[in-house]
Amino acid sequence: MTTKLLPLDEAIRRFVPDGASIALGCALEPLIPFAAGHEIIRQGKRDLTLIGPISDILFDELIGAGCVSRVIAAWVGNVSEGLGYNNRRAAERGQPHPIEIVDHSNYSVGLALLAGALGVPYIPMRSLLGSDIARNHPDIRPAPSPFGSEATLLVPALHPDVAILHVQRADVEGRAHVWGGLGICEEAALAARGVIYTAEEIVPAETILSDPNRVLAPAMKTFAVVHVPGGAHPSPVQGYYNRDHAAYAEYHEHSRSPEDFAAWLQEWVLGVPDRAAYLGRLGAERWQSLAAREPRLAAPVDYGY
Amino acid sequence: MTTKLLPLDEAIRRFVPDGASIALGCALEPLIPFAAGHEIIRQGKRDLTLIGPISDILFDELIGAGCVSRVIAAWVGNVSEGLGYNNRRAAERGQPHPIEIVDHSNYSVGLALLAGALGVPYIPMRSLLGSDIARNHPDIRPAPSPFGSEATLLVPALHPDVAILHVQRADVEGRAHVWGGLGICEEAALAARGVIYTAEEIVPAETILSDPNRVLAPAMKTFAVVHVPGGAHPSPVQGYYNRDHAAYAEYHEHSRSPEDFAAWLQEWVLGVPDRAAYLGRLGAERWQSLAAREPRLAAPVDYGY
Amino acid sequence: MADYTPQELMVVCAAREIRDGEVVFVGMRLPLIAFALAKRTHAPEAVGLFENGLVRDTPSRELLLTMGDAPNILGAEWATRTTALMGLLAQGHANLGFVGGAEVDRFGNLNTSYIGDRAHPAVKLPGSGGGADIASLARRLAIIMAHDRKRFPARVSYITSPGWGEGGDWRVRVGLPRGGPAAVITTLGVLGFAPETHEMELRSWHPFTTADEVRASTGWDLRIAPDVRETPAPTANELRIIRECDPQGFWTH
Amino acid sequence: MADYTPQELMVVCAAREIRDGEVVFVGMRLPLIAFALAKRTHAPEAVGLFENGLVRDTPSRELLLTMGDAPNILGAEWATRTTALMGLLAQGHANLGFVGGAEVDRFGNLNTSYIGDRAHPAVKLPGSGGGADIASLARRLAIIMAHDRKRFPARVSYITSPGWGEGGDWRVRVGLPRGGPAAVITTLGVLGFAPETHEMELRSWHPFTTADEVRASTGWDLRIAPDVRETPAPTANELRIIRECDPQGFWTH
Repeated sequence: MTTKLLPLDEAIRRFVPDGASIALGCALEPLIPFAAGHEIIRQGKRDLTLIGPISDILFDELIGAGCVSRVIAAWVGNVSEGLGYNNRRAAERGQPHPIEIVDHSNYSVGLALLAGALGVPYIPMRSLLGSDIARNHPDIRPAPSPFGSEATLLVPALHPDVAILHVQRADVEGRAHVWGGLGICEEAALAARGVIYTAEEIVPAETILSDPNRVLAPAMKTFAVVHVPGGAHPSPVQGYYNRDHAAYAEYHEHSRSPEDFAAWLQEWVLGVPDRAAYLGRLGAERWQSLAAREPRLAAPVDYGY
Repeated sequence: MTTKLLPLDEAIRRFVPDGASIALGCALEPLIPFAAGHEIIRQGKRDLTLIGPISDILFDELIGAGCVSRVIAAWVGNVSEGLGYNNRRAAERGQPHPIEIVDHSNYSVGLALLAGALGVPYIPMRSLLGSDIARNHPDIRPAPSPFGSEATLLVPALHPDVAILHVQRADVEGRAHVWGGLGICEEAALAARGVIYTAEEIVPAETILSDPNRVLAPAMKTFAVVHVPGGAHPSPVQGYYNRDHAAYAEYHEHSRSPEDFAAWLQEWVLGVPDRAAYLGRLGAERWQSLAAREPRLAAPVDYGY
Repeated sequence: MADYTPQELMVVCAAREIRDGEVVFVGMRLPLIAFALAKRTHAPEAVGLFENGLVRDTPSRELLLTMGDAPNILGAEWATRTTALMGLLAQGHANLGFVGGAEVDRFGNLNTSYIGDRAHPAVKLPGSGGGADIASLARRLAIIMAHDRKRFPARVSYITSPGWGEGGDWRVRVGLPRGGPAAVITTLGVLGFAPETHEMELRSWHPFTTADEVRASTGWDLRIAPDVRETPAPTANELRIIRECDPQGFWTH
Repeated sequence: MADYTPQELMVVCAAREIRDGEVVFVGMRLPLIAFALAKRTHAPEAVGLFENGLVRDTPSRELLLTMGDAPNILGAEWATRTTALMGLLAQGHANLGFVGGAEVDRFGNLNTSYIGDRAHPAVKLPGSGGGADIASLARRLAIIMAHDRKRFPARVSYITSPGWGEGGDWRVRVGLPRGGPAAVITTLGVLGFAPETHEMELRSWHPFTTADEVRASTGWDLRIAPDVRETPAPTANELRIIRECDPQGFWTH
């Protein structure tokens, strides 16, 4: 079995070309692959399509950095602080350049990826009827159900070029264990042409194979596995570290103007070569203050016979 | 929180009325709720609709006992031995009485229950095109996709009146942990109006809550939880006991004729009051020979923070 | 001056919308505290749903800034995929759902997407999240709003989360399977909807304001319910629980 | 007399259909052993799919009587829902799939449902299981059959698992996204399908029989492939591995 373990910069270089569609932030507030997103910014990727549910500030950062031409999402902003200033500037004034916005709800974007995962062309839903999300959507179309003739909206399948998912642990063969709030991670992994996992820990294959029900997706879907401890900061990773709420407030403050944001980007993204340097800038004290302190182990499960 | 723990006979009496549609054998070969099926036979239920993927011999037993008027399934027989004689007699000669057969594939019956679970009226699929399963199906209908106009078959949602699922462990509040081959257990639990769990072990709620990703479905879907150790024999339960292959061969032998089957039914179902007596008749030596011998624990998972 | 904040009273009003044993789509911010308050007072059997895939029958041990914070996952009774969780909502399992918005109109339609023209918005708002799904599919909807004329236009410029549409039987006409707004809990009062027309009407004004001030803060000629009254103030016990849940007042100050 | 059984040779022929690195929908019985044989000989990187929701990149440690036996779950790389697993098949991830049947016809259509009239069948067979999905959605299909005139009618009475239908471009016409039968591995030989017409043709007869006997055991005038030959016998190594996998000969005797 050939290893899929790569350094982050090489994984992004190889599997995130300009113009790619990327699913990110699929677990909603936790497990957001900030380290991977920052590497995308450092490599100056352009014309990306971002796909996600509630993406929190990573989408705002990528938009502000000029990497994005289209957003297919249910929500873009700062979950604990409110609006995203870069998202606003792009949508309201075309700064740094205009973006196309394809609005979804969490259910409709999840169903679009589920349809992709199931290999079906669309899924009919009864949500969003009468909404302007449906009325303005370029792909969702109304159609009565041939069974019972109730109104439905047909949500066509989405197939991201790549899903980037942060996970607790993975093996070098391309399998990952993820736990906690799962959001649409599984749908994204299975619908995407391939997955880049950034993992807190790289573990032996036996560790992953010891619990096949916990594996997110099969290795055939994996492009690359990258070891990035702390790769989700400031978002939380269950069992590893908590959400750095202050970082979201600081980002909110420091993204009010394009100049503020440029300075923030220089300090936290462009001015640091990698995640280790980022965590160094964050400072050991602050980083340790976020660490999980009270272990709460899942009850044992026996796969023996 | 009120307990949902009931004795098996009371759970079947209250939640499996004559004429009910029941999802059974949803994990395919493992975790088949034989004890619950045998109680259904003892209570002389009639006019049931059975829903399942590959149901192995439990469906054949229920059909031979005269409990069934309709079967919605992908496969009915004896997985390690071949045909099911009771299923043959009912379909070929109307013995003990005729049954309506609604043929599915494993994917189509899974999608029908998934549609029910998602609260959508149907799911369009590209399997079974050109097959006589689709041509003869009372509910599945062809329709081109409005996106790209490829041919699809629309599989309408199924909502069983009750799903009966055997699991490794459950709490009295109605939540279960199940692991191993899952088949369509989750889809059935979520699509059904309610679930009866038969469990190898009843554990404290804290045990179940310690691993929320392992929980099959929320308690709001649970009708009853029943403690039935050995309740899946002769099918296997990962971590507890192995498949009793010989029992399937014996059943095959002893169901060749209606007379053979009547004797088998008397010995193993009608002639035993409950699962404890059934296991007693099986004999301690045989039962112990099936027990899992080599524990293989899943790697620890920490939900702490 | 009252010894509690408008947000604290809003939490109390939101909690009072939760009936014991109900399945509640909780969402974010004030409803998180309202769910905890209801569980610890009149609705111990209430169950909470969260769009990231969680079902909880106990409130989290700590204040949540997001539904995905670690304390909300620990002790959940189910942590599943968003699509599976939303399937419960789509099947009709949620008796009550909470949503907030930037704008709400006379028929309870919510805008959390665009202020002004969608192509060139004056303000780009974050969007639906799960709000539009909750508004479409929950059996009853409770809306949480700051109350001023700007946020209460006669008609929202963009319907993110469908309320009663144009009023009357609009939801039936567009094919929504059920639901509709039942209450709008604001910084100034609690509003409901008239039975047939489904037009918003004032049910109660908060103790620190008046019916006239509520009407003056609303962008259309707001109707008054026949049984309009002052909002009952929070009890000492309710305030104690709220302040235990949010000691720093992150959401309630 | 050969020092191996027809079933052992069928396992060898089935294993030879598996190319290294391919994703194989394994199914039941002989293909379970063929997958293990291929993994231990020429296709160490092959991956196996099972309709109960399993993905394995190693064969199970013990003989399986069903895909759900405990040894097949232990060490799986993924144990998921049947719908999620079948989604991989529907997306086109399965390079090769195996199915068996009670009847196969001239165009590789399989019947595992009804012998005779569906309303009053002479024999009610178990049905599709996942077979019809594999036949519909895998990129290549390999069919495993006992070979006699009864099992090889010119036209099956019921198409459970679609092959090439009426031949030619039938699969395209009915809208199947891909696939079609590539090989029929029987107790007497290995058959393929002619490029354009997709009519079944004899590719090789097993060493213990003849082309004429195969034709005599087939319910229509079976065509012979231009490059027809004798099936290469199993190697000693192949037989050793098969007998390690199935020491009692449960599936191979």
